[in-house]
Amino acid sequence: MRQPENSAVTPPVDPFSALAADTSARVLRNEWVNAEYKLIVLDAPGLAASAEAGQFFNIECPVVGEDKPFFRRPMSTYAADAETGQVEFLYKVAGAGTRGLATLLDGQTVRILGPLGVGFTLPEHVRSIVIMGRGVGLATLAPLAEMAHRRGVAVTAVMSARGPEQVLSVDRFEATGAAVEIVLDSDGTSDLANVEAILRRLHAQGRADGFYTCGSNRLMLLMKRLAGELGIYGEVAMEQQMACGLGMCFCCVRNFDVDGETVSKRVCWDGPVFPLAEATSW
Amino acid sequence: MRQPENSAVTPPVDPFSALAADTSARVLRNEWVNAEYKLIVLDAPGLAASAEAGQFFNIECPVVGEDKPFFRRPMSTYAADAETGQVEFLYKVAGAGTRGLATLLDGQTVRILGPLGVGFTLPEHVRSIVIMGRGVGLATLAPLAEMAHRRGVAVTAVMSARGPEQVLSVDRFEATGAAVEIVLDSDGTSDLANVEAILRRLHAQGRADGFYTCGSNRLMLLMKRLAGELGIYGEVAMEQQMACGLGMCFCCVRNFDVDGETVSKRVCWDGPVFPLAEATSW
Amino acid sequence: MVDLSVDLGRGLILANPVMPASGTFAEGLARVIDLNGIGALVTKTITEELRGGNLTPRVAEVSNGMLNSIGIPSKGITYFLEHTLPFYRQFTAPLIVSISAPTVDAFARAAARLNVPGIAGIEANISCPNIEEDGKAFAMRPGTTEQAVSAMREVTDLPLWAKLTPNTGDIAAVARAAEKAGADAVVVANTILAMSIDIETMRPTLGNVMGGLSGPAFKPIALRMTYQCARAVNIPVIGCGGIATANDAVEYLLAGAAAVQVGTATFTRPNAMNEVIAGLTEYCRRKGFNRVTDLQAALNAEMLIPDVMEAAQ
Amino acid sequence: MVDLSVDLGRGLILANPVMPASGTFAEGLARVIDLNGIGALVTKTITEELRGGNLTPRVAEVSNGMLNSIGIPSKGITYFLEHTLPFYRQFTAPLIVSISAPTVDAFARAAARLNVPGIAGIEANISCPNIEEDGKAFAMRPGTTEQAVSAMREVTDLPLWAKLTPNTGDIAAVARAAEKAGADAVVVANTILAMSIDIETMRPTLGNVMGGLSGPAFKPIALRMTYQCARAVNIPVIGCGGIATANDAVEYLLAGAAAVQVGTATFTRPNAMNEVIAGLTEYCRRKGFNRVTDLQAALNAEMLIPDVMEAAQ
Ligand SMILES: Cc1cc2nc3c(=O)[nH]c(=O)nc-3n(C[C@H](O)[C@H](O)[C@H](O)COP(=O)(O)OP(=O)(O)OC[C@H]3O[C@@H](n4cnc5c(N)ncnc54)[C@H](O)[C@@H]3O)c2cc1C
Ligand SMILES: Cc1cc2nc3c(=O)[nH]c(=O)nc-3n(C[C@H](O)[C@H](O)[C@H](O)COP(=O)(O)OP(=O)(O)OC[C@H]3O[C@@H](n4cnc5c(N)ncnc54)[C@H](O)[C@@H]3O)c2cc1C
Ligand SMILES: Cc1cc2nc3c(=O)[nH]c(=O)nc-3n(C[C@H](O)[C@H](O)[C@H](O)COP(=O)(O)O)c2cc1C
Ligand SMILES: Cc1cc2nc3c(=O)[nH]c(=O)nc-3n(C[C@H](O)[C@H](O)[C@H](O)COP(=O)(O)O)c2cc1C
Ligand code: FES
Ligand code: FES
Repeated sequence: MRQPENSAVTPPVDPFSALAADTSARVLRNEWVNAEYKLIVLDAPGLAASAEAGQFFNIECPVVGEDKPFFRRPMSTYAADAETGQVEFLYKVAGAGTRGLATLLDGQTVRILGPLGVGFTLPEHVRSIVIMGRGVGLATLAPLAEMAHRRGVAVTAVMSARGPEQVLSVDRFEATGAAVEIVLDSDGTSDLANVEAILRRLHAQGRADGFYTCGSNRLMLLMKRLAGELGIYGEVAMEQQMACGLGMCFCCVRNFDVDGETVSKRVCWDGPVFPLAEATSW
Repeated sequence: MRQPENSAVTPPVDPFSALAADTSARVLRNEWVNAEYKLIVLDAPGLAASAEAGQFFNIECPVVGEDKPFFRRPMSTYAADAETGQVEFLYKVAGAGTRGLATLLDGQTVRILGPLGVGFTLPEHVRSIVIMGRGVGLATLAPLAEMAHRRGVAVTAVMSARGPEQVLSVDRFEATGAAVEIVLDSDGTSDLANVEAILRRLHAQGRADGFYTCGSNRLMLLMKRLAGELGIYGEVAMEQQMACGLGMCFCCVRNFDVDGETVSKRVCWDGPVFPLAEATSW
Repeated sequence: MVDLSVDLGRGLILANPVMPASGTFAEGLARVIDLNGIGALVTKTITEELRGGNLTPRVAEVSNGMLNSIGIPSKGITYFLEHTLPFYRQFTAPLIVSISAPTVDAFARAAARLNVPGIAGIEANISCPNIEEDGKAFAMRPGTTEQAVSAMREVTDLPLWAKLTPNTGDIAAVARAAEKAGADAVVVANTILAMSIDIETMRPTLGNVMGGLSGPAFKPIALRMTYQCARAVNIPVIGCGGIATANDAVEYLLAGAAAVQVGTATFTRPNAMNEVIAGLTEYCRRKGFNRVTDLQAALNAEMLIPDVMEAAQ
Repeated sequence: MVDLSVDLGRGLILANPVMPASGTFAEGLARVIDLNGIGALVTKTITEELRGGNLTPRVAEVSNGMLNSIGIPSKGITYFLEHTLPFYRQFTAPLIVSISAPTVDAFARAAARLNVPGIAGIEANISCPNIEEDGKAFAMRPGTTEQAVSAMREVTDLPLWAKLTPNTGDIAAVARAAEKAGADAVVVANTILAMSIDIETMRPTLGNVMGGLSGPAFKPIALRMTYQCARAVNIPVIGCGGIATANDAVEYLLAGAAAVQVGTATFTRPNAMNEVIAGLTEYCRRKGFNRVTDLQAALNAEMLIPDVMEAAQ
């Protein structure tokens, strides 16, 4: 029954090996890429640098003046290179936490917990994918384009933004050989009807046997509808407020539609990448 | 009876004039004077610079890393010059607050509330005083020597310390023309019997019609006993933990002996300088 | 122009909803700020009899807050009327006198003595031990609250506020008891009992072992209690606990408070009350409220679900 | 060598006095730290039936702490025994399963189902609403506490802990009721009900309006309650609330706790429990304690005065 006796001082049977680490990372660069976004490059060797596309980190943001972030802030891996030991995040300076993050100077350290969560997958049958994102969602998707490239999967990136200044990481996508299509609010090309036409065209051209999206509820719903109609495999990277990032606190739940049933899942643990077919509006 | 009607929107009758201010002071210098003490020189014009000997300030110490002082920290005026607008504090780096204070760099600002409390007095009949202090108590007493000098009152300073390095502000005392006697633990001269002998000698020489002390309970008790025996007027500057510094919270009370009765007084409001005759051991 | 005035009942109208919390304010503040700018003045609690207060140390710092075990040192009501009251008569802001007593009768006796010019209202600090009930504070239970407030109500026509303790399992019930007994307002809340230990000396940091927590750390608890009380009673609720900025005060007003008290913040920023008043005006202007009283009904309640005591678990 | 082991009664001996607080720990932590170093493992509260949990947002930041209104999403005991328990069987640290139920009988039914290998003890989260008593939490009152604990005691020989709520006026009385009913230990305490409001959206920050405060801001309150309970009962008290560092844990042990739980701190520092364990050893060594249990009697009590509920005012 209960086993208090043997429960005390026995040493661990297997030596412990971690899958994620709370790394004290050193800032190499922390620069503005446009008026709202900064790119931070960290020296974070070990497990951190093994992060895969779609995985994220939970970042301890510094206390600065009246900004006293208590929780860590989740951020997608913008780049991780196991060889150089470098990890990068592209982030929008929004509230207390990201304002604090933005103050970090070269040489300072920051604790990053990760890699966390389930990243993107490229099933065998998928040979040519469409990656569609908006805003900071593009940061999450850039490593996917590189992963696809390494696996010989063709990529078309449909990048949505308010105006030309808000289109992030075109170069990252182009460097992988991805075909890039930019749609903007400023010239009306980002409207749903036009985007739908683009997606249907790509599908007709045989360039869309996978849909991947992040950063916009509207675009996600569009892709989900088309994926359903056209029988395309799809994945979406989700956001939700987080505390632990490790599946422990259950604060980051969202509802998913699993075979017609509404199921609550933890974005940090079951995701942040989910089957597009299961996603519901947020 | 009650007067709710007229209590609302009437403008103040007299224009308000403050007696103390919460000054945002600019750091001019913040330097180590020995291994434990720092001197901070502030640009703090206005009321702050009018502080008199024995008055103090309540200082907002910065939050630095794990050091998160919630209360302000009381510090005696080490110097205040209404003409230059400069205010100085000599402080021992001890706990969270003073460690924070010690990190302030030239050009940064710090809020100092003051001048606060009741300072030293030199009654008419007092023509020749003995100032005896130990440790940081000497910081509190230095401005008294200058005040005495301005009033033509002769000063003998008996300065007690562990060793020669801990004797603070000898130059300040000497610049006023005070006779300085140094007693040390390291050579045994600071022991009570010897100090008592010095005080009796000074009295016999007519150099002690006032006793002033700060910084040591032991020395205070000695002076109090001799003052009683020899009929000498005396004052002591006291310390006690403070929150408001303005007589509002009643945390800084000590017991005093007023005509044989034990009376509780607020150190920040009724003092920090008290008649030696009323002081009790702390 | 934003109208900051608030009506706290029985004819007591304040120019603005900001006042000091009892025990965190005294004559000394007049050396630093203009007291006429404040909505009302609230004295440290006084008692009929002379009292000494607790052992030192009486305060300690904790994470984003403080503990105090000042107790209620008091020179008695006679001294107050003769020596302290005249000082406050020079100010236009109405004076609220905080009183405390160890028995129901003593509360009534104390209240009766305050029917004098210059006193605009009474705040009954019923968060103090009731010696007739094992030393439990009056405000820990509805019954003893009702007794104490009723007894005072019988002897005074002054505005009468009951200051509640957070050290109770059901503060809304206590607020309802105070209302029923004739209180014109409830003040929510006094400090919550807490403790800290110096691990070097291995002693409690307070001479009294335990003491009351106040300051920002306490705010979410007192705000919750303010919200619960505002929904439970029809008299004004005066919110108190951890208010240091105008934003904090706005939270309380949105939670349903009619006015607020600023306590501990004045120790660390003597100008805190004035900053709160200025910031409130600015907030109302920015959000388009013409009257500060409009905030009381502005909480976006569309998804409010029934008030469950244990929402937390 | 400092002996960190603690005896929590009924044969349950932990290698060290540090464990996670329920709801702040799950399988995920094993990805980051070695769970075998921890004194015990405590699960998120489970219920017999399936439950969904509360609306989002479920957490909010406050000054030096957090609010949560997670609720108790649960896949049920059957799922737990089949899918979760096997995971924990790989660790040597004893597993404590936290359970909750809406009625006394349901508590007993749940407890009875845990007499299975791999479960070393039960923590009864009685800080949850009792649907037979107006939704008031069992642990708000001694009577309902005694009923729930007695019912569980009858059906299990496992170590049985009662986790108390701070949302009560007299936690020492509740702890005594738990002891009387046969609890082997009390855990002090669950989160305290609190609230915050987003002044821009003018909405409560939590979907559930109110939620529980935890983290450093809560520490002085939970420490006081731990001290009160430790003086009131003879069974071990497990301290919980705002522990983030070894120094915090030392405060609890000096206040009389036999062991401690680390909650919120693990969210911001996943290695917090290990740091607490290492720091405890170091503190004992520095202060000359051979056994961590010696801390329980080390509070310098020479000036301790009687325990007054309202020491604060
Ligand atoms: C898995 C994941 C990956 C993300 N990757 C990126 C990224 O690569 N770049 C980027 O700029 N942003 C990313 N975000 C969003 C980012 O976490 C928020 O912008 C950030 O938390 C805002 O914090 P703040 O202090 O600036 O804002 P505040 O408004 O002060 O935050 C208050 C609270 O709300 C939470 N919060 C606010 N906005 C969001 C949001 N959009 N998602 C989740 N929590 C939020 C904060 O974490 C905090 O708990 C990601 C979110 C998730 C969940
Ligand atoms: C009127 C007055 C004048 C003073 N003048 C000077 C001075 O000129 N130079 C100087 O170095 N020190 C002076 N002190 C003492 C100084 O206030 C303390 O050294 C300082 O508060 C310690 O703070 P800390 O954060 O370093 O220590 P901590 O130990 O972290 O302080 C913890 C708490 O205890 C209080 N405290 C600790 N020591 C003292 C003390 N000796 N007196 C009062 N409160 C204390 C702190 O203010 C704080 O509230 C004076 C004290 C008073 C009351
Ligand atoms: C030092 C101190 C003394 C206090 N004295 C009293 C008192 O005499 N009477 C009273 O009703 N409340 C007293 N209080 C409680 C405050 O009025 C207030 O209710 C509490 O501090 C919460 O508000 P705050 O967080 O803004 O300080 C005192 C609080 C402090 C910090
Ligand atoms: C997100 C979260 C979820 C919690 N869930 C539970 C729970 O399911 N059961 C329980 O008994 N306590 C629960 N608690 C309370 C904690 O176990 C603990 O009592 C409380 O958080 C105080 O400790 P801390 O300040 O160290 O977090 C939860 C706390 C948090 C923050
Ligand atoms: S953030 Fe804690 S469970 Fe997802
Ligand atoms: S420090 Fe507040 S009364 Fe002296």
